[in-house]
Amino acid sequence: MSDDQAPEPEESLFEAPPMGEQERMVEAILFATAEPISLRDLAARMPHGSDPAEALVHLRKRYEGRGVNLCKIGDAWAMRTATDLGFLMQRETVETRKLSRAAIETLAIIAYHQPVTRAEIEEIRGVSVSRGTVDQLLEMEWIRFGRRKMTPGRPVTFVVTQGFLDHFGLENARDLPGLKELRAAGLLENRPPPGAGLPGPDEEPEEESTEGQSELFED
Amino acid sequence: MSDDQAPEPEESLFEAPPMGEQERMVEAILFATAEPISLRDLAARMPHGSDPAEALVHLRKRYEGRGVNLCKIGDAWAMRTATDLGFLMQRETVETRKLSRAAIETLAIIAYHQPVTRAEIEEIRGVSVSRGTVDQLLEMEWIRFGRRKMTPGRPVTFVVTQGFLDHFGLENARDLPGLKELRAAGLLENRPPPGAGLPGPDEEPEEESTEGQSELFED
Amino acid sequence: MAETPFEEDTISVTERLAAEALIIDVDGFEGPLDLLLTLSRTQKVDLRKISVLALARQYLAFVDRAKALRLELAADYLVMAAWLAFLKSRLLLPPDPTEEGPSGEELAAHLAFQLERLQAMRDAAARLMGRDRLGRDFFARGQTHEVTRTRKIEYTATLLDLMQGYARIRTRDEFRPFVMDRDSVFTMEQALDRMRGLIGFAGDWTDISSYLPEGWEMDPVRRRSATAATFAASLELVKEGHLEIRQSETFAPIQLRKKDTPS
Repeated sequence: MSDDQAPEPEESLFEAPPMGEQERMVEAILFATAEPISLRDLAARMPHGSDPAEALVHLRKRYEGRGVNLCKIGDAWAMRTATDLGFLMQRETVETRKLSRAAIETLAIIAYHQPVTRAEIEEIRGVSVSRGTVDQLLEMEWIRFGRRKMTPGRPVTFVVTQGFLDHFGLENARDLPGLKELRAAGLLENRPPPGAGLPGPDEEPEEESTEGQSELFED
Repeated sequence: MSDDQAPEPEESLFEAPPMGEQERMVEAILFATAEPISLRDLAARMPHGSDPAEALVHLRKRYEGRGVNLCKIGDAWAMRTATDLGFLMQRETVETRKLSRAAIETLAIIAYHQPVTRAEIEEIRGVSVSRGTVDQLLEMEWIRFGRRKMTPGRPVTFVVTQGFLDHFGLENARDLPGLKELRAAGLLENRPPPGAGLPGPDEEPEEESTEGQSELFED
Repeated sequence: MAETPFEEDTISVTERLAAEALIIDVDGFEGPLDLLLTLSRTQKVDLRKISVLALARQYLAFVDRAKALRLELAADYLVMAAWLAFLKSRLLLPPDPTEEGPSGEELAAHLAFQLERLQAMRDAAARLMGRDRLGRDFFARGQTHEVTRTRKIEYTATLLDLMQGYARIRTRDEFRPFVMDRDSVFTMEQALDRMRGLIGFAGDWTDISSYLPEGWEMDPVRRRSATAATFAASLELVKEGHLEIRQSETFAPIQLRKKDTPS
């Protein structure tokens, strides 16, 4: 990142471009790529002293209600066509690989329960997760490894990616449909079976998973 | 989406969508298509009775002076980055190549075993590590020098960088899955023959790496 | 819930047909929990108000019928059947205060929770997949910008590459019956270093064995490694024009001599 700025400091030490210009720059950069671009990358590409965050606020307003919209995806930004115009775009439609029911459910469980371990996914689905399923979701870059859980064995966890958010038009994992209701109904808890696991007082799993999520939803 | 379309053709025989809508449609189509698109193709994709020529006039005006402009190329239309902003696009020309197998293996060993010396890497890979490989990884800023080892000769060690973690979407090198987890995820095709046995407790790779790393991540 | 002991006889024809369809289709289920969820739908009540006792009966009846039809049920279906039979007895008998562990009601509540949670995740998955999706309902920029003015090569690798690379190395280790003993390996680089220091003195034809490093001649393993490395190093030096090499016949001693006019 830092090395890219090398040629610019000479001019940019003096003054950042006016906000109107910055807005144009952000617009041009976002139009040029299909992938979402993070605020940090925007800043790195714009002249020193620019404030892409503010430029994005203006730009988003400008594209409100247009055929193309400015979308926030995680902490990145991208231009996407308005969803009501999809019918015009048959020719651009990409056939996505058909996901199996197991893969779809696994994906949903990861999205709603993240960070979640393989054992927890199996507990919810009542069957073991097949090798290919996780592999496929990793390959599609819809899930990735999250932090290890601080429980015995320190198992790896899975979380969803920016690519997942982008694909499903979500600004944030908080915007998952029905998330609040599910949480209110206690259905995102990882309740251990009574008596069976006998989790010691120091490794209460449901404590952790709620913690993980509340942490996720604070920012 | 698809069910919303059904009633529309009926109406559209009578009346084209309002011009504002047509402008949105042209905007979305031009944005999403890979090639410049002719007036005739536009008309063919829009609801019956639409007037893309007029919509283009409005759209062109709307994009005047913006970061992206509507351009006529031959008898087709396309959105193009404003010519004065071309300098922002230089980063788009980055050519990506797959990292060589030797480099990936070296990188993997550093990630799993850090801090690790060159001799240790060679021991694990079973072949010598070429200077070019390490140099390349250093240059990419995916690895850096760690502390010297307190063994004879005080060899330098290698560790992975924040840039590495960012690229691979890891919060922490400790979150890399261990061997058992790799196998569970189907990433290890080969199962050891019965009798070859699992790695003994003293050479459990993930255990080992965490130990080495905890030191690294304390400071 | 008024359960009659004859409930299996009183089920209607349609219910019987539905149950048989379930049996024929048992491969279509993803395990006992999935089957229980399907069975629970026949109760036509909110999952929160489900009768676990009735469900246990349904499931056990299902397993009995599968046995009658001589269908092979996977082990986990039978494990679930055994557990549900246990649960059923707990629910029916008055609680024994001396018995330890969770009560039948607690176990039933947990099963109901599991079913409700699985159903909730299925609904969530369906809603997720029903959302407007990139590449189907909304689209990214089709014409990405390409300029060929500055070219920078950037090497990339995915996490999968990395993990597979590591897995490759580690599995190779697992297969290796012994660990390479570095102490007994004399590398060609080492041999070259040694030879370069010695050839200055080799005016006359000398047997190659005299160039072996000290202490490497006795142990056969070490001698083999040292011989191979020394021989390879000799060839390298011949190629560089520092050395001449000869062998009078097959298996005869190999002899070395300094070349007088090194280029």
